Amino acid sequence: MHSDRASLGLKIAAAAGLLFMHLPILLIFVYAFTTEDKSYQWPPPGYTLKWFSVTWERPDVWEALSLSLRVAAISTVVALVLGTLCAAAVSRTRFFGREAISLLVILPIALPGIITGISLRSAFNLADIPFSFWTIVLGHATFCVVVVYNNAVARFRRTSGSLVEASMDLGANMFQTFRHVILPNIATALLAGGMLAFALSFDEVIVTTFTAGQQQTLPIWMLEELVRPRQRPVTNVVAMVVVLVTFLPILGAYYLTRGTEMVAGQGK
Amino acid sequence: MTTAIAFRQVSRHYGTVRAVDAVDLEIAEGEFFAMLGPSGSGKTTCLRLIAGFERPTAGEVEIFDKPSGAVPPYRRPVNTVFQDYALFPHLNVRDNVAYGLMIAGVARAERHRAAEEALSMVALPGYAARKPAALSGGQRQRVALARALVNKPKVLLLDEPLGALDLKLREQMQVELKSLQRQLGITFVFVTHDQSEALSMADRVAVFNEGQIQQIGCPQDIYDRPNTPFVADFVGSSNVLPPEMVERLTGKRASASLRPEALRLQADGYAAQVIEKAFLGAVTRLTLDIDGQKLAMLLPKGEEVPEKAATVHIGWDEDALHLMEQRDA
Amino acid sequence: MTTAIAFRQVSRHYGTVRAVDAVDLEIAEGEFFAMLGPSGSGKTTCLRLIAGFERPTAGEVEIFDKPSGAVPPYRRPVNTVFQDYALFPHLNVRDNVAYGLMIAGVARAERHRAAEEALSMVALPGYAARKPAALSGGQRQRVALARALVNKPKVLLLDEPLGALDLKLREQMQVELKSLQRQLGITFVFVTHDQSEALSMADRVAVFNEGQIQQIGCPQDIYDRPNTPFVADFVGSSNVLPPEMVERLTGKRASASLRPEALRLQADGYAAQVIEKAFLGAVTRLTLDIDGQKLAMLLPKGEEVPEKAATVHIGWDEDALHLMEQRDA
Amino acid sequence: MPEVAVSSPASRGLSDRLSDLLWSRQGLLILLLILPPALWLGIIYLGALFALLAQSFFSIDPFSGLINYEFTLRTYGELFRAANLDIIVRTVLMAGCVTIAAMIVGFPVAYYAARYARGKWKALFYLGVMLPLWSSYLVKVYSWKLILAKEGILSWLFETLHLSWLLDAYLLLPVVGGNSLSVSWTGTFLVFLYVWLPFMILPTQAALERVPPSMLEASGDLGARPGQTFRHVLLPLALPGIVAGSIFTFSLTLGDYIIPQIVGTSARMIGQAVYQFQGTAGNIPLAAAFAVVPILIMGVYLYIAKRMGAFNAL
Amino acid sequence: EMLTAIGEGEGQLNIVAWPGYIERGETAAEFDWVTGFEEKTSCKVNVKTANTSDEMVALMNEGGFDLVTASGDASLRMVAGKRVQPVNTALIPSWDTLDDRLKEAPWHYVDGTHYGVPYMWGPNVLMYNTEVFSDSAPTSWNVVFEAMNLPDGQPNKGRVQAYDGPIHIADAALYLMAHKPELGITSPYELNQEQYDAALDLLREQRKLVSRYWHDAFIQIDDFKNEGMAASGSWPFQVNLLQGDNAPIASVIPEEGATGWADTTMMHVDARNPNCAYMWMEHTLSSNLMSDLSVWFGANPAVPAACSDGRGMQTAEGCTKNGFDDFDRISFWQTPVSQCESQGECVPYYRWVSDYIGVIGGR
Ligand SMILES: Nc1ncnc2c1ncn2[C@@H]1O[C@H](COP(=O)(O)OP(=O)(O)OP(=O)(O)O)[C@@H](O)[C@H]1O
Ligand SMILES: Nc1ncnc2c1ncn2[C@@H]1O[C@H](COP(=O)(O)OP(=O)(O)OP(=O)(O)O)[C@@H](O)[C@H]1O
Ligand SMILES: [Mg+2]
Ligand SMILES: [Mg+2]
Repeated sequence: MHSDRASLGLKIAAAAGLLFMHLPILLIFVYAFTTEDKSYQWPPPGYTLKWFSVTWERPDVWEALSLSLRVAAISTVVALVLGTLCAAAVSRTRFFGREAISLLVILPIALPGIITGISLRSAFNLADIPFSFWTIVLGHATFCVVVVYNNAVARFRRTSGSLVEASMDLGANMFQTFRHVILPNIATALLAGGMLAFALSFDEVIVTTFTAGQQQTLPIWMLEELVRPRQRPVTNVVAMVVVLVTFLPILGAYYLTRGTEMVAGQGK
Repeated sequence: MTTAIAFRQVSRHYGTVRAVDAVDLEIAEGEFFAMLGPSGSGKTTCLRLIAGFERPTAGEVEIFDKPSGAVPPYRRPVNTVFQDYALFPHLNVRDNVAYGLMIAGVARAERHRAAEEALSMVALPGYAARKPAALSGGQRQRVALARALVNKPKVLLLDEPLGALDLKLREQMQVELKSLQRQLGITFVFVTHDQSEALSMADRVAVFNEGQIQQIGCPQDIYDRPNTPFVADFVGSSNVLPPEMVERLTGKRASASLRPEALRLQADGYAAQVIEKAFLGAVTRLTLDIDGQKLAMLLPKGEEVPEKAATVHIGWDEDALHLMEQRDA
Repeated sequence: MTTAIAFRQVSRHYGTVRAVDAVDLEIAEGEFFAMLGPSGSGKTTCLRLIAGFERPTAGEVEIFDKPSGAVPPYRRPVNTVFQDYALFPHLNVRDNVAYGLMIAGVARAERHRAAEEALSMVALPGYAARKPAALSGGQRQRVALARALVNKPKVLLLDEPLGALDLKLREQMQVELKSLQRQLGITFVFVTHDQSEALSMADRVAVFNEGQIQQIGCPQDIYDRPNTPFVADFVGSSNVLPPEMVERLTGKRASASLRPEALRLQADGYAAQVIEKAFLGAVTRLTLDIDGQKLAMLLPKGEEVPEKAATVHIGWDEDALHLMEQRDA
Repeated sequence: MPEVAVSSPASRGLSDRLSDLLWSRQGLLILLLILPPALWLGIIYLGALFALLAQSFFSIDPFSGLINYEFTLRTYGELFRAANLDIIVRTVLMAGCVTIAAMIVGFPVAYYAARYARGKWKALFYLGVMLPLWSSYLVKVYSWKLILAKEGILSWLFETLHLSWLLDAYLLLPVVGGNSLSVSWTGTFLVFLYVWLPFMILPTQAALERVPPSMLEASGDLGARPGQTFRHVLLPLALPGIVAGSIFTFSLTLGDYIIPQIVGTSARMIGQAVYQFQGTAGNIPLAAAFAVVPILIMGVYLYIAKRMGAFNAL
Repeated sequence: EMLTAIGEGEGQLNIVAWPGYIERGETAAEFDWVTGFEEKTSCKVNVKTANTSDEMVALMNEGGFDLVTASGDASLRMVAGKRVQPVNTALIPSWDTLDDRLKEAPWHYVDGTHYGVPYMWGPNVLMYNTEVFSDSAPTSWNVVFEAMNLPDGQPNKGRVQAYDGPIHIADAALYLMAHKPELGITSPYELNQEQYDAALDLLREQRKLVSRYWHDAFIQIDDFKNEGMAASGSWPFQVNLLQGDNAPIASVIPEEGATGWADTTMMHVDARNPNCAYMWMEHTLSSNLMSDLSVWFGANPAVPAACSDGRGMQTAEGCTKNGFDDFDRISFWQTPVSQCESQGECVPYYRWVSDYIGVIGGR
């Protein structure tokens, strides 16, 4: 049946769905070029490129961007480590509480972010932990673990256990096996998971609002900027640049993971 | 003669499942040893106990007369060819084969040379740069073999290595494996559920059923003198005659096995009715009914094939009827 | 005799891959028809063309003398037993079997009764409530069969249905399938790469290679009078003698096939050297070297088995040497 | 042949010895693997969660806004006031509608991407779903405000097409209508749907991709028309993926406080209530009690999802 | 505990403030009263804006700030909650320049102790669209409370807004004070159950007119531009900004009077930068701040001289326009408490909070 053609109705529905997802983004792009800076007016009264240079010269953009990048990078690393460990443990054995662990991992993303945020904030207050870079990371890593975990656990499930045994059989100890067999085989899954985690962290507002104290990550900066506009198109420029800059990595990750899906699949 | 592998009352239970149950076994160095048995009879578990992926719940596996209890897989002089090959998908054929040597710290040039050598041993030179995904089943199997052989293990474990190949390729690989084993003098422990494979290749065969060894012996013994009805039935689909019938024929009350090829048309023999016939190429298999008992008979090519529902008269040599000890199968 | 299925110069190409290439074929109603061939020879593609999952790129598939071009799969009087069974994992065995009836709008009670009946036909009563995941391979295969049979199709397509079963179960299922087919009178189109399976079960066999039919005929014909070296080699591993050798023996220049079981020890025969021997139970297979040409020979049980490297003298009946038309294999 | 002793007493590296230890004590290995994530999630996350929940049993001094650390159920009593129940019902309804709509809108996209798109098209669909995920949530929400405003793009579009009467007629409808789309429930709903749609498509597509094509062929072979195949085979098999997606859409809607604040009728949703009680009102006990509501709802939801095998499809 | 001498500045200062209250020239370059302070004292000013009084209280309860510009409905709560500390007026040289009407105002002067320095005050004006009202200013709050046709012939339904904070109940009470004298309301912040219920009823009627409550000054500005809003209670701040954008907007204090805010700079009990805090408090009184802010925000300075002495942009007429002389027509925000002065038992603020959420939710 896969060789059949899709029906016209399906094609239209799918195209409409995609269109629905993209028109507002196009709008963001358009407003990055508008000449009107106080409010948004449709259609834009004129077009200009000046907001790009304005954005370039705004130190607060760079500060927020740099904070966001650092937070996302560190959170992703933490999530990669925790998620991989968890996936390894859960997929390799049937131990007591395995179910509980997988539920626990899913919980931070299954419960609304505001709950995670408030819980962490009140916990920080109770424990007298001042807000800092690390409190943001703490929040982000918590909900990023699940993305890495899901990707890794699926790959672990597909990578047959006999690969590990084959490696040990050929004389590699646990660490060598991890280095030479497990890691290369889950690498692309981790990459995909890591990318998602990074994206999730990079765009997070809800939890961050509660764990950031006075610092501004890029989304918080945007919230501030959107509500109290100085130069509204600047936020659009930032949003647009983020989309464009991430375009290639997303595509790259897609081709990377797709290629290895097939290789990993050969283990029957 | 050195004993390469010995099982001393080895059991491996999973909860209530007795995958391997009080098995005693000795495999001599240099032997080609086959483990034969139906699916789920514990063959793979035995191999895994030898390789060290599983630990016995009772008993002891000895490797070259030393207890292996605490020895991890990566320190056993044993290599495995896995049922699903377990080739590393991220490494090319050369690196797959050289993996064990890399781990052992052999220099790059040296191990590449050894890998090439092993590959030509399995008739796969020129495939070194391919990824496993680009190989056919038979080729993968041979890479898995080369990967194990390159480490010059003392014992090579093979878990149904030919299971996925088609008949033609399988027969060809059987011959190759056998001659490789002779040439290298390595102990082979070979798991299969295909009786003709076990019989044709092994020096000795252990027939497994439900975690226990039913019989150990050379192929001829297993085939001609099965210990139990299970062995008789499983190895070569022998006819198993029930004790009542045997009593009528010989006076002794015991089950007996009777090979289909031992039956022949014989004018003064027992009357039997043909209920099914199947042309198998070299022979024709008849299914006969003799006093309510079904018997299989192989008619060599050239003899005239009776029609379905016809009555034929059959007989067999006295000594073809092999009496068995009574044991549950 | 009605023609159930006819291929008229049917081709199915995928880009440059000629999966099926200008095939002509007629299958009579009520026939047990086997498609035999190595992996990738186009057998499955032929079945899919009949079932309607694929459309020919050229030619026409006729079903009961009607062109089937525009008929979707769900309107063809044809059911398929898939190679991987394709049981619906979310339905239990009963609902799987009753699926076709449910689609046809048969009332619940009625279709459950029919499902139970079909299940007992394949010897699986009492499994109705299980999910497919809880069945063994052989059981799944039988459920797939019941699921197809319950719809009383006019033609049943079976794609290597016994491929995953072990020998014992396979033989048993072969007998069952065969008797089921007789009993129901349904046309069976059976795909396999196991020659003994095809020979033992089918009324007629088509041997495929690279998308083309090499030979169609009854099992005896295929086995004894192969048209091409490919068929000779593939079906029963015949010895194929090269034209030069045949010329020396008979004077005619053509390839010829010679069955391993047609060879016999004969004091005044050709001298040959034993290079390999394998005990197969009922027979022993010798690999001989005769003037640099390898020949396989089956030695029946009872004859004395020569040692390796010994020289033996062999011969064969004149008519065992079957000359073939020259064609690329 | 290198002589490999069965157990060589020769000196070995640290990693070797550690490896031996881990091999002989598999339990230890698992423990080491599970310990860091369990500590992180179990202590930091669950700990924080319980700390929050514990506060729901305190109360707040109505005048100074300071927490009175004494056990009381008064806060829960407040939770059950009609105004608060309204908030809960309203939010759950919205989350349900958004989830269902996301299934309906997302399914064709996922289905097409999984079953028909090949090669370049497949990559395009992938990008098409991932890019919105990567573009700033806030900016997207604001761009919707522009689209939906009374003098926004949609009105402009309707006007250009001379269809303003249609929009006006719709806005006159009770409940879903309003002064303009951006201050109506329809607007809130649309923005939610838009923002969470990729979270529905991704798992649905993954689940659809896992359905072997032979299942669909088998169904067709047994006489089922494409529609029947969809209903009886494809949908049940893809369901875990859809349920997994719905966990996201449902939970995200349940807890969001930014969207209803920017687009909507000002009537509170749970997220806003929690945010307001916590942040602007400083009434942490009531915020905590409110937080219990989505936790309970998601608990039930997760339980059902788990029974349907959705966790494996997340 | 009260500081007795000002020492070296700590280098920074964290302030919670209303939006628009502390500008450093980002929005409009000419409005800057921070840069000078930072240069002079080396105290770097960090501002956290809060949109409602409740949010301010919550932020102060949480801590981490030195100062807050608290309105009357927040200040007493913080005093009672011991979140703010008494201020030593002796350390503020310009204290005497303060408006006498504010020096001992009850929202920061408790039991003979000063808990802050008055900052800025102003009315909650009725903002309206001049095109809709064809330049004849509305005279009563009824345009936002009662269903009617506006001068442009269209109904007001859907075209008015109200403040998204519980304190808006007081606006309703103020309206009732004028239109239902039989209820006997004397202060819109001190309502007994009956008066309170009447106010809520009025607000429920208003709910039918309001399509969205305003919560954030800038969102309200957007709404007046893009959503076709006609009238709403608002701050002069929004009026100024909209007029600055040439929007057809004006404002008025209607005949019923208006609620209003009078803000006080208060200092957190645990302020980490007390020296900078005192310097800032002095700065608020003595610099261009009062004057410029009163222009910027449309409010009145706590230092009367700032209206006329030219230290900033404000002029005497400007102050008059901002309602400097209307002090008595304004009911300043206070926190409603249950033991109220005018009558025995009043509905306390926490009830206001939850009931107002209910009203907005349509209950
Ligand atoms: N990890 C396990 N947990 C529980 N039972 C197991 C486990 N591994 C094997 N078994 C059970 O032990 C029995 C023997 O399994 P084993 O794999 O050794 O069979 P086998 O002879 O290799 O069969 P096959 O020919 O199918 O590979 C089976 O019943 C199997 O279900
Ligand atoms: N969808 C497809 N696209 C491209 N090539 C295909 C496709 N389907 C089949 N082929 C090719 O067509 C040829 C015949 O395939 P087919 O599946 O019919 O073989 P088969 O005889 O059934 O083999 P097997 O015994 O391995 O199942 C193969 O070379 C295969 O790679
Ligand atoms: Mg096995
Ligand atoms: Mg096939």
